Amino acid sequence: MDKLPDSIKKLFVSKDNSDKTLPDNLFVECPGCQEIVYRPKLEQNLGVCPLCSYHFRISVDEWINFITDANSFLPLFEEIVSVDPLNFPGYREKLESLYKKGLNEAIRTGYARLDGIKILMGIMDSEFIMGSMGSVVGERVARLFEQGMNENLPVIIISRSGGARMQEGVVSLFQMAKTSAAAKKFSDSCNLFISILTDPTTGGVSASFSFLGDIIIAEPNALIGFAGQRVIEQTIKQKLPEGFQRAEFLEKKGFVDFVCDRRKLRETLVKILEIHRYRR
Amino acid sequence: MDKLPDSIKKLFVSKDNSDKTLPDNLFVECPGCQEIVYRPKLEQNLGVCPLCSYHFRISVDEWINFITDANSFLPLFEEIVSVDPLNFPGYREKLESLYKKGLNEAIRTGYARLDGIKILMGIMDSEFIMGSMGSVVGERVARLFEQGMNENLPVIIISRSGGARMQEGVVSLFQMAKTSAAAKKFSDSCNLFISILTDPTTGGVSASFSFLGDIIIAEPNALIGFAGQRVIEQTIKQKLPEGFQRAEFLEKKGFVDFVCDRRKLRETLVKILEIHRYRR
Amino acid sequence: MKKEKILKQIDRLKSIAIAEGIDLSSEINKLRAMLELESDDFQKEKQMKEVWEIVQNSRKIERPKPQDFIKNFIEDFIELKGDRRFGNDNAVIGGIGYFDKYPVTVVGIQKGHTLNENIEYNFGSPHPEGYRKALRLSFQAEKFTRPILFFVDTPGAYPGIDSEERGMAEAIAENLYYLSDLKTPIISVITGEGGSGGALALGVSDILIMMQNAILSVISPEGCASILFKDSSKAAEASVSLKLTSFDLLNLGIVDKVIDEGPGLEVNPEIGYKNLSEQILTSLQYFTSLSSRELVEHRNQKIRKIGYYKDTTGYLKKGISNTRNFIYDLFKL
Amino acid sequence: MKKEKILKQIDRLKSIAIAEGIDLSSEINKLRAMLELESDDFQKEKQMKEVWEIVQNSRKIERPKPQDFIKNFIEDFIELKGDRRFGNDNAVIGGIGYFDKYPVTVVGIQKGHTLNENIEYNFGSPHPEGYRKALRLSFQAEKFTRPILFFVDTPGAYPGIDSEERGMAEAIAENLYYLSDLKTPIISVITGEGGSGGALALGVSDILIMMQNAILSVISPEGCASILFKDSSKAAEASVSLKLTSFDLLNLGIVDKVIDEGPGLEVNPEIGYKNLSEQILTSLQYFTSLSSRELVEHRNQKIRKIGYYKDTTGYLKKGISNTRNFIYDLFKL
Ligand SMILES: [Zn+2]
Ligand SMILES: [Zn+2]
Repeated sequence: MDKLPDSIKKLFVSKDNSDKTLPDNLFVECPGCQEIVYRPKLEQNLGVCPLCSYHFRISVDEWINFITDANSFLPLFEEIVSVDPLNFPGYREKLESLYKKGLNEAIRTGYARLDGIKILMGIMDSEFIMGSMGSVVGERVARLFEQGMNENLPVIIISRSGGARMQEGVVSLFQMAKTSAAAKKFSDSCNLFISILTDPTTGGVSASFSFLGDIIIAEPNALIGFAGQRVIEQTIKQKLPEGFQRAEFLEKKGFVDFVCDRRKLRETLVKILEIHRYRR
Repeated sequence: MDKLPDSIKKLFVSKDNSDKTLPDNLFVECPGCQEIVYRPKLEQNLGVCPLCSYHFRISVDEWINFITDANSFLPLFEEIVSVDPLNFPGYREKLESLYKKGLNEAIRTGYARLDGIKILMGIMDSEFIMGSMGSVVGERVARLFEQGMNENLPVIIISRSGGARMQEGVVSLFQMAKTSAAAKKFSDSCNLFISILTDPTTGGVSASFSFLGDIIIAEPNALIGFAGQRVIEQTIKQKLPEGFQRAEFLEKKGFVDFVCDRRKLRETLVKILEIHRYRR
Repeated sequence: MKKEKILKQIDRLKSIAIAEGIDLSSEINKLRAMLELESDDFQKEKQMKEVWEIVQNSRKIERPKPQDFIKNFIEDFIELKGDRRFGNDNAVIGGIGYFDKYPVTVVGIQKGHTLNENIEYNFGSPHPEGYRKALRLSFQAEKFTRPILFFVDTPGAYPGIDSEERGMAEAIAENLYYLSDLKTPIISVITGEGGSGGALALGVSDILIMMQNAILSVISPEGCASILFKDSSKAAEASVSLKLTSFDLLNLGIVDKVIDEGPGLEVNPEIGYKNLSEQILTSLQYFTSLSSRELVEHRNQKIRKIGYYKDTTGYLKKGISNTRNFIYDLFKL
Repeated sequence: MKKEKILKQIDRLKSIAIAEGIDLSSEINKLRAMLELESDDFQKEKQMKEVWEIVQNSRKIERPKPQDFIKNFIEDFIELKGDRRFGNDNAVIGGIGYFDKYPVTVVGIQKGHTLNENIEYNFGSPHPEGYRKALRLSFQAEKFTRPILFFVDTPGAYPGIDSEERGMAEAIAENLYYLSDLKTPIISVITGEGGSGGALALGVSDILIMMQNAILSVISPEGCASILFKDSSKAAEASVSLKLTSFDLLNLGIVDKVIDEGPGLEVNPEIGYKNLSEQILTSLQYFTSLSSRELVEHRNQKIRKIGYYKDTTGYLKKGISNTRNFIYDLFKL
């Protein structure tokens, strides 16, 4: 990188691009291998570095494009929007500015098709207050399960969240109970819930519906856990070991069914859906 | 001990009294504190050393006397006796000599009362081929559960066994499945199974009905586990840690509900039975 | 007091206006506006002090801990240990016994009254095996249709390497999942500190009771302050925003009953014990009278309806799927 | 051959008797008795060699292991890992896929073909988390009413400190307990070494199939010999007594089907694969046609009736409860 002329350097994102989503520049420096990657190539590759397989965080729209059949995504529950039940400092302003940016809450839910198979899908959006779960996320997830139960459709949720939404206080804490209870009822209808954990899935989301999948798939190197790393370090007063709370660590510890490369995810999901007889 | 005259020493059991049951001599050396204990006093104390609370192994009759209401034990299934399905070397002779001694298989089963509460009870007998489970033990335990299910009675089993009975080969192995399946059906009838683990409970008995109690109680210092200590030492080629596979170890590891002093066992069982509404 | 100074100033201006016959009304109105502002701050300050005192009280080492409630309420208590998977968590105590004449299963989080006790109980922070023990005993209670009492007082689930290794997230999630559908009455009492998911894992219930001076929060005030104000010493300020007191949560529809503590549990627990005991008894009488189907339906409806959001359906034309701009506009209304 | 020597001796005595006209019949009879004895020994020796060869074959590193059966039989196999409690056991492989047109859940015990593989798979000896993974996947199969295939080849559950710490006994017991009542078809195949409780934990099934040269034993022949003869080198002798071959177990009513391996799986697996595949297909067709109630009842009856004992009721007078002397007398009959 340092060898490049300044005029080209400007094209790259800065190293402290902390949210790690696909940047808009034409060239990208890969946090995995530090090599320079041509952005259209990266997109062709589903946001996975062609050199080292580093998985970039991708947006909700990219998830929809990469995973579902073209034009198959039909949004549901977008009419449910956030309010500010606690009158929490700055929350209302934050919501307004996010809506202004065209974002629609920390999860998008809807119908979709995978290789023709009809499913219900939820994709969390970490751009929306770190993908935190407030009343709207809780309500949408619960409705997604209920819809799945009523229509005998499988549910696939791609999680990416910092946890419960502080700004809604205990109301948001109880969304954990609400989504988990909905997952239980859905499960009792003998339908399939595939939970996909992406970078990062922590706190109240990991400790509720995300870990209640019949099948739990994690993206390579995704950070997954309950407590935040800084909190753990402050508590135990020591550095965390290499790879701690990463997808591969969780696979070894028995908490995810497998780690799946994003480029294989679609075909894997289709296979799983077929084995569960959802192709009709 | 060494200070005693030889004439008195003869009254004591030898140190290598390996089965550790209450000896017939008038004085006993306690393996726990190495002190000399007067036998009638030990019996009054339910086979527990009054000085150090060491729990001696006691016989089936002693268990019946110590635990159940006087004259309340009514044997069941004693008509079921062993055969030698594999024509296994020495098995037939061994059985004959044990029957000659007046023993009746490695478990005794029957009705009993505890403070008036009617129960079904099984007490394993380690004097009978190390309390091993062959077809007869399997059959009696299965029938005990079935009887409990049919009459809505609680089942209490005091385990003490080296495991499956080698001399009946795979037939004895499948008694594990038979007793576990019976425990499942019994449990589905919503009746209570209290499993009491005494020294030693290992192998095929620990890996079947013994660990399937609603409530699992262990006697202090009892050896409880799946694999034998010699086998483990040979496999891992190191000495086992102090207290390994002992009752307190299992309590710490989360596998028994509590360790109970034999002198408190009866009242504890009565309390548990009452909480489960078996006093009518 | 700034407020009193302003009041004096207003009085002074009034008397001048009367004495000298001049119109000082605009000056007086300015001062009145200042006064109002000052009063808000004053109220805020007062509220902050009150809330922060509740937070501190809820954590007091003298305050009765769940194990004390168990000792006081449960007759013939028999402790049952272990998760039958990995270990016995000393931070969680569970067992069976009688509440009044009802056989019950009880699970509490233990917190110490001394440093040694706190070390033994890990300061009331359970590991995953603690929650799995609670769930094991809950299933046992279900089998024998025995009501369950949860007593909760915890700063939260323990954030350690071992906790994560053994799946804290999964453990809490499973509790929420199975408790929502458990076919026996569940009564949950927040007795002191209700710390986030670690408290919620024992909070899924038919009736959620809070002691008057207990708190329940999505995040500790200190944690919130360090995120919100980048300054954990502003915890008192954060504690107001979080709406973590029993009365806040009653108003928000999350807590079903608040128990009058009288002088405060940490001062004299007797009144609090008595009031709670009566509430538990009434609840046991009511919930044991329901069929398991009614019970689970009631519990699910209770959980299902928690949440504050706006349903903008009325404003939307049918067939419009991308509602982003609508939503933004509506939000401003 | 001693036997032939005796035969020659008999012939010699016969010719002497005829030639010399003397009665040697008592000598000849003695020799005949010796011959008969010799023949028994000969047969025994032969049988021992055969059984011991089966034991050794069942363990051969070239013999297909459960993972090979899965590779051969299961289309679109997707591996699912972990027990969701403690870890993922490499000795146990599980997942979903198709057998013919049937979606199935498959669990096998992995054994290595090389030392490195064996180290990775812990020589096919599972830890408790391996059995808990198998049970987790079995519950999942039940939820989706998907038949289960178990492929078993293990020297036994791993006897280590960690295994005991995490409750090996409890883990095996729970498998036996829940599998007995699982409401979906279970087909279990012993492909190689069926080592004791560690094999049985995946052996509770609607049909227990054994490959012709597989073994299933309550204890390893070596372990048995060291107890029985205080000499583990006498394992060959012990292996006969244990009745551990597929045909012994078919005769004993424990195994439901024995699969012809043709030249032996370790030589050429194709015939064995083909025969097993047909048997599995037939079994799937049959068991998926049963209702879950019929299925569980059939499985329970199958397990329930295993056991050899004498019911002496007929000999007893009613009201006599202490049967000890009776039993002793009866046993001698
Ligand atoms: Zn790269
Ligand atoms: Zn002693």
